[in-house]
Amino acid sequence: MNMAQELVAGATTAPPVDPGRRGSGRRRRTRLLLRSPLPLTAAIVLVAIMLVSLIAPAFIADAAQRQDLTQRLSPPFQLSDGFAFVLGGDTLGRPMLLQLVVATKTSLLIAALSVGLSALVGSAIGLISGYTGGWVDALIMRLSDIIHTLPSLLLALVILYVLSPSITNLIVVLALTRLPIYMRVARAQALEIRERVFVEASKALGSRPWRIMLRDIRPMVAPTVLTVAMLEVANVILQAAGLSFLGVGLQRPDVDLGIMVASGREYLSEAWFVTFFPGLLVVVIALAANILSNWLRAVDDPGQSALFVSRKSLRDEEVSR
Amino acid sequence: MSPLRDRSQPAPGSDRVVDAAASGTAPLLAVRDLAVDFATDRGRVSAVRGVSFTLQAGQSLAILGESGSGKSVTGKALLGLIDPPGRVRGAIEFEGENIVGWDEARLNTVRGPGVSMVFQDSFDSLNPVYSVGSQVTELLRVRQGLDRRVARERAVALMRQVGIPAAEERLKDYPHQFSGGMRQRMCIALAIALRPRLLIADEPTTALDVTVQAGILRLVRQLQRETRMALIFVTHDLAVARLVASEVAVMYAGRIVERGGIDDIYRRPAHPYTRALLASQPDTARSWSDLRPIAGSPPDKAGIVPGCAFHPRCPIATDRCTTEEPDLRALSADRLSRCHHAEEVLDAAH
Amino acid sequence: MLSTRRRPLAVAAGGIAVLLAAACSPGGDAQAGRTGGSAQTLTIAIPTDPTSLDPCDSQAADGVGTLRRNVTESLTDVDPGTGKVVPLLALSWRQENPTTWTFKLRPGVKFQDGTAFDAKAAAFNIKRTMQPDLGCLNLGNIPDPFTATAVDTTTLRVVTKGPDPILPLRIGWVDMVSPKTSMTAKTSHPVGTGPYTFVRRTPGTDMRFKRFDGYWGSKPQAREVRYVFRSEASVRAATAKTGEADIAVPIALQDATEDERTRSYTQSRVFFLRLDTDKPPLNDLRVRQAIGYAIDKKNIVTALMGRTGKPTDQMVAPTVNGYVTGYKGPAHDPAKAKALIGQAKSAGVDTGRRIELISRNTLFPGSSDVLQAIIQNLKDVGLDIKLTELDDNAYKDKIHATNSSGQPVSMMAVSHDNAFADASFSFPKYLSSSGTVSTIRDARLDSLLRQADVAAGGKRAQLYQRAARWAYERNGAIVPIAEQFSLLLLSKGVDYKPNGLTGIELPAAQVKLGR
Amino acid sequence: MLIFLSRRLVSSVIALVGVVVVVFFLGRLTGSPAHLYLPQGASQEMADNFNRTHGFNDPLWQQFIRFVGDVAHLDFGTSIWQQRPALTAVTSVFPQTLLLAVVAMTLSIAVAAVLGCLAAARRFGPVDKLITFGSLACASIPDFWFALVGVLFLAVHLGVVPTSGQSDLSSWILPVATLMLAPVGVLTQVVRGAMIEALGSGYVQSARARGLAHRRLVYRHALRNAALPIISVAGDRAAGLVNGAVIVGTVFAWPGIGTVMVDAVLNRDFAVIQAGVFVIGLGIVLLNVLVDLTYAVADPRVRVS
Repeated sequence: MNMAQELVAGATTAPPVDPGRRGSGRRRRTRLLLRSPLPLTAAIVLVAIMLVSLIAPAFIADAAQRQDLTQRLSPPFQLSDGFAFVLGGDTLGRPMLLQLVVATKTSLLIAALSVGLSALVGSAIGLISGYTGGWVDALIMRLSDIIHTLPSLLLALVILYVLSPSITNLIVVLALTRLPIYMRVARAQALEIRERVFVEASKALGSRPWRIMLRDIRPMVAPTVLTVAMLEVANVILQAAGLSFLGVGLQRPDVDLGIMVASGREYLSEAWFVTFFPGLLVVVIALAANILSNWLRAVDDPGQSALFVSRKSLRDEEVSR
Repeated sequence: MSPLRDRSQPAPGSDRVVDAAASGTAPLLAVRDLAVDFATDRGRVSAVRGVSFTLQAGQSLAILGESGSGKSVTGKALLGLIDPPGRVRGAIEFEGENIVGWDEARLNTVRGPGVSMVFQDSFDSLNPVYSVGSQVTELLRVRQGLDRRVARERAVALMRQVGIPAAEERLKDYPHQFSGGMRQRMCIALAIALRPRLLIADEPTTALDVTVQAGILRLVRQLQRETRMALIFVTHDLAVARLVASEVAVMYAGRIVERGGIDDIYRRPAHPYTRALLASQPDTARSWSDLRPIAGSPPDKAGIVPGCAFHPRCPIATDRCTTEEPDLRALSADRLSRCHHAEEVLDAAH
Repeated sequence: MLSTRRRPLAVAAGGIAVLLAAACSPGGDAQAGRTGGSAQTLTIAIPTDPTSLDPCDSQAADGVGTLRRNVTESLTDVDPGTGKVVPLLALSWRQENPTTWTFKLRPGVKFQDGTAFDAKAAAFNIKRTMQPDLGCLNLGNIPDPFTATAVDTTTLRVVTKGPDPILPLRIGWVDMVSPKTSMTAKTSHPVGTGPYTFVRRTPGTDMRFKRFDGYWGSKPQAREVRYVFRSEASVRAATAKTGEADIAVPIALQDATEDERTRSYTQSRVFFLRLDTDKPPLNDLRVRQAIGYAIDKKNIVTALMGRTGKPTDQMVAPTVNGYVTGYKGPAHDPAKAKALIGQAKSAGVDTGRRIELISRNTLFPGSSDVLQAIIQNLKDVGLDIKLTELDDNAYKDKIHATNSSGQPVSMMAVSHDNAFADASFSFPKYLSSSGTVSTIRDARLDSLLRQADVAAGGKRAQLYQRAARWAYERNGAIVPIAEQFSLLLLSKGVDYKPNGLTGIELPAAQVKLGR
Repeated sequence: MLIFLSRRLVSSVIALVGVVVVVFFLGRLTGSPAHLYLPQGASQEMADNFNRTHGFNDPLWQQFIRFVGDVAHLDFGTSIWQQRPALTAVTSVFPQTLLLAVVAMTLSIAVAAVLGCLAAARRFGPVDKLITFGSLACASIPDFWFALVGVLFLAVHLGVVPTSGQSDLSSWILPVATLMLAPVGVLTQVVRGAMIEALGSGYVQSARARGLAHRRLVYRHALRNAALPIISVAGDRAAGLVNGAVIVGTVFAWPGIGTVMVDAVLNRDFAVIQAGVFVIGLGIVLLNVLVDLTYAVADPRVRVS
């Protein structure tokens, strides 16, 4: 991380969240969400996609994988072959709609797990780094530099060729390449909070460092990390798609949106829908996640990027200025 | 008072009495029924609810109030600095022209040579990425068309005028290289660079050490006398106001609650709020027992109480105060108070 | 916030306009690279940068020939029409005795660096290619190295270890480079006797040849040949559609045009599965046979491979002498497959064990879909198959790891070509106990192959066909799926008739540029 | 400032060497690429020979020591695939990537600056919402997909740009647009946020109180301050451009580090992978120094501290 980023980290990547207002903040957010049409739509879309993709695959997994070569590349928007084929059939005559549902589940799962993993590990390392300081900090930050310096796609490419592609490896690789983000955010927050009085007080009372970290600092860092993680979901889905494109993503018959877009691309001119629908779904999910996380940042940091906050929902802070 | 009422008609108790009192020469500034409100997610919130006053050239007025009383908003409104979602109604007549509703370009003819402003936070008021010298010369070159050399000389002169030592060398320095007091002097230099006829100072000393405060206040007063500009000094500190202003308007919940000569009010407040304000300030309290914070919390702008806005915190509030909003009444030729019990308060001060 | 105003909008709009203008204005050398070029340049879009530029690696041409017949030539060549060996740098040859051959070389041939091509140079090249330290890929087609000596400037004597009736064909895999080339290190700047001189390769971008004026034969039309590397299949096809390239080769089925600009050609290539034979459940013949019955070749190949595939029951194409005319393999019969598996199961074979189906990403366009369809068939008869697609390196490691005990039971998807149409380039590797990629250990087969290897003509073909029949009927480790055809796309006005050799050599001289 | 920079430079280079070491061991995990470079049916003798020539059969620690020794004088070994020094193989194409990246980033910043300022000036209005939505959409599109649709539409159907390869100016349009996708999306948001903050700041307010024109406030006072986060995010995004270069290289066969690295991975050309990682890493380290310097130029507070 360079000096410039350190200076603006608070402003651009890691909006400070006032930890004291978490409880009331959640209620306030809900209230604000109900008033902001775009983020609300994004939230509804995301929740709907999540629900469908979590519940439905239990019933349709077999039907989704069932090949029927007579339905190969059958065009979309025709109900004659049943509702499952409303979005057409893929290159092996599997129903696109059902494939999409199953793929979405995998994509979301991969995104959630890898984001969760990197957020957990990254922020833990960042916390330790920031709290401990000194040479440990320097070492860990250089480590972060190492990972950050390497273009994530190349790193993933090299690793996946070594490990051979599988869902687990994919999750681990995606988590690894996103690690530095959380390390930095958590570290920056920990550095700041460390200086606050109550940690000093804790220290004076003889608490062990890990206790301080766990009990005092972690709850304050968590909201920021969560906000960043939300933004990362979109990135990870996109990155997984990129890896599928380069041929090191999932292995069929496992299917995620990335591999659908990637393998359908060969039929772009012949059967546009094979790559279009999964591509569209990636865009919709990423966009919804982006809008929501953007909005979350806006709510937590109103002066900065109050984006979808309507004029009406401007906060009264502005009034007293 | 409901926001609805604010919108539909001029607020009651507007300060026309003062207009009458000042109607000799044409005033430099005449504010009539100034109301400022903001749209929020909890509906419209009124920050200023019908403020009227006039100011003669060379006169100095302190606007006194707690944070949230609307005093800063009033100051900004005078410069046309209220943006959406804020809304300004009423009239602000500067040298006979109502500037409310003017567009930016037209306002810019007044800003600077007409009205200028010094803000509370000197660090925030100076652009951190330009040297102070370039900020002064930019202003002089853009607004007065001076060439580089003349602008520079004039900048040095200005800096000397506001008491910055080694002005010539410091031209190249950046805001963060200045101490708080020096920075505020720079802000003042910028504010007076175009020789404004009215200077609005919005708590210019609040962020400063007490020792530095005095210097700034002396400077402001001295400049005001030398240049014969009018001064509106926004503050929450009556003692500070006394050093620079001859008149004072006390604001509470978006309205002027008391107005008069500063020494007069300092000695004999005619509103319970003013009295409480005086008692809460260490340097005006006569003994430890006098020094006490004002009970209760400042009014919530979103929900103004019926009757006198101050009544929930007022020690002498009566039933009448909870239902009927008092007008700003003239107690004497130069004394106004918005209290049903103004006379009692006044008498109690003796 | 400041109230809104026109000015920033105007400035912004102006900015966008400038950007667009900058992006759209044509450059100084506009159009220079647009078309494949004037009549002077032949541009061919191929998938990848050749792994090696040493002519002794030319067999690994990754499905498209570049150097052979353009930069380098060999002593002999094959007539793609008749499959007969024809003279190239050698004018004639004679078998002196079962292990000795004499080649009469073409006089007056010069390498592009000016060195004369003579018997010494030819001997140098044979020695170079046989050199184990060099690790030439073409050695894959020369199982038993032979030696050569120059008798005089135009006479070359070649001695083989054992009798090799197809030596004149086999020697075609020795591409002749200038004797100035290093004997111990592979070259990345090949110098041959062909009609084009290698100019340069820009890794990842393109490779250029220019016409060699000292060529012994007739001058080809194109003054320059440029190969551009387009790994994305649809983009590769698009280059020929837009005329940026004169030929895009190969192209995927879905990118083919309906007109005669799309041409198909065979590489005598067959797609088959190679099964493990040493691990359950594939160590049981019934299970292996069941796989043959389970796969609905006809349906899968027709639907997914279209004109690029034809169901086949044999592991070589009809052009190859080991092809058994009229042979019919197991027809699609899932019931029979289930029955066979049932028998195996009741005989104690663990038929439920998961079998890995190993393939590589670039096996052929759309291979992933075909394999998934095959897996579906196999699942339907009760086998548990998992697809693993590897990159070339890992795939090659796996295909060489035959019957290794540490590996899970697997079958490999193989796409095997035999452009020279002799079964000896296919069968020994895949069917004999000593075959480098063979999972079969069968003494009868070994002996048949050994006999065939030293036989010639009709006898050779007959022996190979017996071996093939034996392997298909008695062993079942090879499950043929489809004979493959490749497609290439010509740009408007370009003419080229692909043939059985296109996969390893695409002589620029055979391409007619209309412009 | 100089001490800070040099210390950062030194530690970054140490980190970089660490990266190369990690990549070294990672590469060795895949084993020898003998089968890739040797004929089908190569004898064990040939494989041993190959391994001996390329040093793959020495104990790992010996390979490593030799490797470290070579890297110490910037010798990354010879590319098995290209048969030339690995560092040359990388440095010969790196400028291409650099040029593409610089063009894409410059345009991204310009577009983002225009759009972001526009959105900030029209905060909450329909223009703002459109720009914000559009920029978020930009950041949500898979780049390879965009690239392929671009080829199909602009090159094949309309024929206004070539499908692939590097030729005249029009061949730059699609690769540059593909690379710009994500940075424009993110930077527009950053510019907008930074401009809103800057325009709402005290110094703009006080400059406005002195009657300076709106244009001057936006372009002289606010933009210069807003440039700080833009610079740092743009610097951060530059590393991501290499990812984009891989995609652009694959789809458009654009010459550069992307294709060379992918080919090197596919060909198990460890020397090139290591050299590539080193050069890319070094490039990013230098870029960070450049960002720091730019930051110092833009912000006097950094310069002094």
